[in-house]
Amino acid sequence: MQIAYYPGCTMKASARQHEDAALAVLGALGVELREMDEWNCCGVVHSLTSDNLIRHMAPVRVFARLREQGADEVATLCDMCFNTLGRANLLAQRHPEQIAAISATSGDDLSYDGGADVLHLLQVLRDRVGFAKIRARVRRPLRGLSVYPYYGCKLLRPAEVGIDDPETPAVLRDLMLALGATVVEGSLQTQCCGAYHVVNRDEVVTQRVSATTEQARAGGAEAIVLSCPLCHYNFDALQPQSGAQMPIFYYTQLMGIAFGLDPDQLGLEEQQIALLPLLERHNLVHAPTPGD
Amino acid sequence: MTITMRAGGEADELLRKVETLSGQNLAGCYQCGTCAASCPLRGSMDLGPDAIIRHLRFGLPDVLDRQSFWVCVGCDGCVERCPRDIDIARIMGALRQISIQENGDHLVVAQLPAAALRKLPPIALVASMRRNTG
Amino acid sequence: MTMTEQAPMISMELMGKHYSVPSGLTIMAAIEYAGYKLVRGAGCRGGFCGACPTLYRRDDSHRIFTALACQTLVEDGMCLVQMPFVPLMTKPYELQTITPQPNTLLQHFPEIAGCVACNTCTRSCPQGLHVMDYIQAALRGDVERAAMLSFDCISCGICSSRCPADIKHYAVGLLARRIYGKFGTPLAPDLSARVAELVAGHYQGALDELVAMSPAELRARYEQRSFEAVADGGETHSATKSYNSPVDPVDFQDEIEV
Amino acid sequence: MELSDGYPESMRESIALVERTRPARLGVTFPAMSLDERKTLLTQFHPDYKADAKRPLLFGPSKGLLLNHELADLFEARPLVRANLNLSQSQIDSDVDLLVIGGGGAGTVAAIWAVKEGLDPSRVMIATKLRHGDSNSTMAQGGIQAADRPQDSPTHHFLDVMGGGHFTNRPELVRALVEDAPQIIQWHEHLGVMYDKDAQGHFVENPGGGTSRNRMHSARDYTGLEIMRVLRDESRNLGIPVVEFAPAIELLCDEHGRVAGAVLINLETKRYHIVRAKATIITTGGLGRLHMQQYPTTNHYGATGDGLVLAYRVGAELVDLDAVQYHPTGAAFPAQMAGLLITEKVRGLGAQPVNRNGEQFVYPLEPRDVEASAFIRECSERGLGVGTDHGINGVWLDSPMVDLIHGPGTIRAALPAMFRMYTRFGIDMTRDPILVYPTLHYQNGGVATDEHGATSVPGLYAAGEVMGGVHGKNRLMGNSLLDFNVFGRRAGIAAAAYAKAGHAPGKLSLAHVDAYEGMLREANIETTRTAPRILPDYRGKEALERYLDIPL
Repeated sequence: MQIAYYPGCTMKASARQHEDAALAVLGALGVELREMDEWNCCGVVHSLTSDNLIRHMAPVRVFARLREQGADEVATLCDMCFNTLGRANLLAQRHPEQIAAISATSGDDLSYDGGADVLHLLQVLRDRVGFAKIRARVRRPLRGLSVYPYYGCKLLRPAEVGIDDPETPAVLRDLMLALGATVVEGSLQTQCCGAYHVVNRDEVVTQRVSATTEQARAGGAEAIVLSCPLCHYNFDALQPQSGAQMPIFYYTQLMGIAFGLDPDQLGLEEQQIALLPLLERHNLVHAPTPGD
Repeated sequence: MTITMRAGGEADELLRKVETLSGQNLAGCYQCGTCAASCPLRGSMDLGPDAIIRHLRFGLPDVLDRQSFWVCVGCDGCVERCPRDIDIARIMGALRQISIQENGDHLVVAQLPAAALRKLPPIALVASMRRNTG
Repeated sequence: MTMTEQAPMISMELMGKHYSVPSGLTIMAAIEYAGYKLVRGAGCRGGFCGACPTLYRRDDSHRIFTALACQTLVEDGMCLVQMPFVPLMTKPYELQTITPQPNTLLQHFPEIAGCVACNTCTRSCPQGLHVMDYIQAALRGDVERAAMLSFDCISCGICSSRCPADIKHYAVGLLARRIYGKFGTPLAPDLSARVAELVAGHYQGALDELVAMSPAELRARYEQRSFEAVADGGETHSATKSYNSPVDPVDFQDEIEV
Repeated sequence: MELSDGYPESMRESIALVERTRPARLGVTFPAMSLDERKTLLTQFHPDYKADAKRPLLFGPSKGLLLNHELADLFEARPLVRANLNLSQSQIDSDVDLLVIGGGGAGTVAAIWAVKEGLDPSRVMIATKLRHGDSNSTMAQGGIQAADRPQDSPTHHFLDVMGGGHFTNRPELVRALVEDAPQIIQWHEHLGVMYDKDAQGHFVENPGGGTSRNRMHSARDYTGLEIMRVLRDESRNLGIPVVEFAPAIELLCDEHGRVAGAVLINLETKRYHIVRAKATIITTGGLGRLHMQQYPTTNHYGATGDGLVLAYRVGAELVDLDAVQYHPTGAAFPAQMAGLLITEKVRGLGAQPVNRNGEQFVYPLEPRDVEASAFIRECSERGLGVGTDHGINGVWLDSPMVDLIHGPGTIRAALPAMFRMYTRFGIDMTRDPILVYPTLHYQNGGVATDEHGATSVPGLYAAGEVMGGVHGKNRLMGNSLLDFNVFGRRAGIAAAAYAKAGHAPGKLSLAHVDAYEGMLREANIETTRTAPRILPDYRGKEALERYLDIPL
């Protein structure tokens, strides 16, 4: 299986471990992501006001380039990119006149009809590969590892863009169960982490992160598993400010562990909060022997 | 009997602007408070989303001086749950944009500390600039 | 030049005034023909220094066009002005103390996060560079691509003057190239060996001898030189092996068609 | 004029001949000349040997030096300021340790090294006529020489330089040039200059005219631009103040005859600005814009030889100024490009010069003066040049050979500036040859200095193109970028040491201006000309005919 791939900026910066792990895991599943030749930042957030067309130019340009490069669907790992591209798709379908205006202003040909499919990697895994196949690929089940799936906002809302039920999502739970992990759930799984406030209002983020990790801990979880690179940064970098140290995994990293892949491919050391001690406790990676 | 509760003058102008930019009809809100109850960032706001709508409709002063619409990140939790199908995130977006147009940027990029910039995911900065600057 | 004297006259509007000038002149030559003595707005006069950025309109388009005055022919009906320069301020940095990280460019130029991908910079670049793409590469920390795509930049600043996000493109490209030049390519192995030899005084004696030689002795030595290209039977160092070749050459096709 | 892909039909006929002979020429190179053949050719055809083009300098320390009339005019001209200018303490606008006059390559390197040598950056000043970096340095395309490969050595480099200069060079300067070269490249590497390298880090090194080894380091064909913009960035980051659009119009001395700063002029307000400095470095570049013998030039707008006349007025000696370099390959077509530089790298990559009939007539990589003379001979005596309708004849440079030899895409990758420039005027140099003719390129000689850039006048240093001696009567390709780095650095270090040694200037004086006017009178030179020239004048004669100099 081969799918065009739009990484988004953060997969090349703070979330490189997610991309590394994803490519390794997909390799094991026979899926090839082919990165677009030339791409630009999607703009990260959907412009919410009616008169701000220039802010739609970035995602529309991504689609125009995708089409130029001969693709009709594109996969992404980043929840922000997924959401922004998905909402731009809706805009193109519902307001072709706005796309025409954007195209005319830009001086480039940005005509786009909203017809390309945007796939989140979790959709690829669930709907194309299938969790049954993933379960069959597991070599080292995550037995005994108790995780709290965290969805945040962009994977789920608005419902017309989201990949799962906005109130009671199941995709991460089902994936974790397929890997053999124990799942702890709670009411804060789908609540916002504070997002970009990390730039200059990080107390908002710290408060959200602290409440969520506390709920996870109280439910018996040892780790949080998530998808969004902004959530990941917030939980990993700001959690220590609230005194907690719960490991934060990308689901791709846990898939790689369960698949028995070389941990070096999974960027396990690139987090602020260490992942290896927990994995070692559950014998999911080989503990380094002294003098090694 | 119809009771129209609308302020005149500047406040009315603000309401009209918000409605135009957001594409939402604020009169549709029946003030059930579901949005405020759903909002994960309500604790950091100085006025709940329902109250923002109320203040706008009643033409109460100083709505643009509030912090709430800067706190809202558009997570769409309230939007999903609003029984009146009002896109509250767009109302907040409209207020941000009006404020930026009137008072300038809400974020001074040049003053962000280098240490933070060294680590931040690019998406955090891009999103923050898109929401806080013109 | 005889050609310009015979050339048909055309009309150009310079800073709001009409002038009749011979066709076939560059914009810069036309401005001088009209009687201006340039102080700002002229530098190398050969397309390398970026001193002559020019904005103009034409009656067949609503757009503003951009050009280097020394590299562009004046057209009938052109309405133009020269930009003296585009202000630039950057925070000082010490390249030696930089440890390249994915965010290094973002850290020095956080405003690149404001890029809306409008591509105005690319359209305005008189060098035909993919400016927006190198800013996007910078945003995601791809220093090599930013360096390669920006390499032919002459810092005229037109992109920066047109950018809705007020990005200092040419400064971003410069830092990307310096980081790539310093950290992105291996140090030249032969060079450090030769410098070590020189520091150790390896060539002192031979050079002392040459400096002391009479012109006649030198001529004799000179005539005896062996030539590498001949001795080696051809080129050993081909430019096509260049590590620093443009990954995405400028699309000149548009310019040829004009 | 009907053009087909950029060329008129008349030229297309000759291009067809070039195409016809091309397959047979591949791999067959015209033989190089012996030293005697070179000499004969030069004396017959090089513009420096043209009988009535020169006159001797009539006064001063270099009296008798033969100069082109255009250059002699510069010396036989009156100063722009009078000796009675008020120079009292209260009139001093800037008081610095080091004044660098000229913001091109040499000046920037000198300022950086003066700071590295311990001067406080805020006590250094770069004053420049145009913008910082607007200079011939920026326009240098082809490369920079340094003998850094195992099969090369500084001694090979030394011989090449001496031979290129017809053994007239000052050997101790040449020694400094070749000995420092590898360290300069290493410094650039350290600063992040993006030289062309292969995957292992080896530089891509090509031959140049008159070189026996491949030692031309390049950065595409924007070598000078790349070096200059990095140096400018480095100097800005060090916090060295730069005053733009403020050329020096006269040097200042103190009562001991030491140079002690300069009078600058703000080109926009015309307000003068007095700078007192413990040490002064002249890095004003060359003189192409004087258009010797009416030749077009490759030089930038400000290359009017100002530094030569400033230095001469305080008593500095001049050397080798009788020789001027005409670059063999200036663009001869189209008219809008006339005189612009076609980098020697084009020949370094294998393009052959051929005449109207598509025949080779000279070894492609002779030293520049020899190569240029051969082009002039082909177009004059032999009558085998290619005519254009703007009156310039030229010879073909068979550029499509580059891609044939090195593979398709080489021109675009290795010569983007050339390719871009021709494309702008409708010519595709990967498909068609380009027409070239010699163009005024380089000053060769200049202010005489020792190997540390010190002139014969205390407190005054010179570096870069304005300085003479290192290239003798003819510079080789790739040695000017090297020259401004080597001697900019040396002058910066030496001047910083001089300034630190406590040479606080005494009372400022312009007595040398009076003395110079006296020498003019004694030599019976009566003129209204003034110097320095500052900028050439290209205003249209129709406009000037109606020019009124009215007060505003």
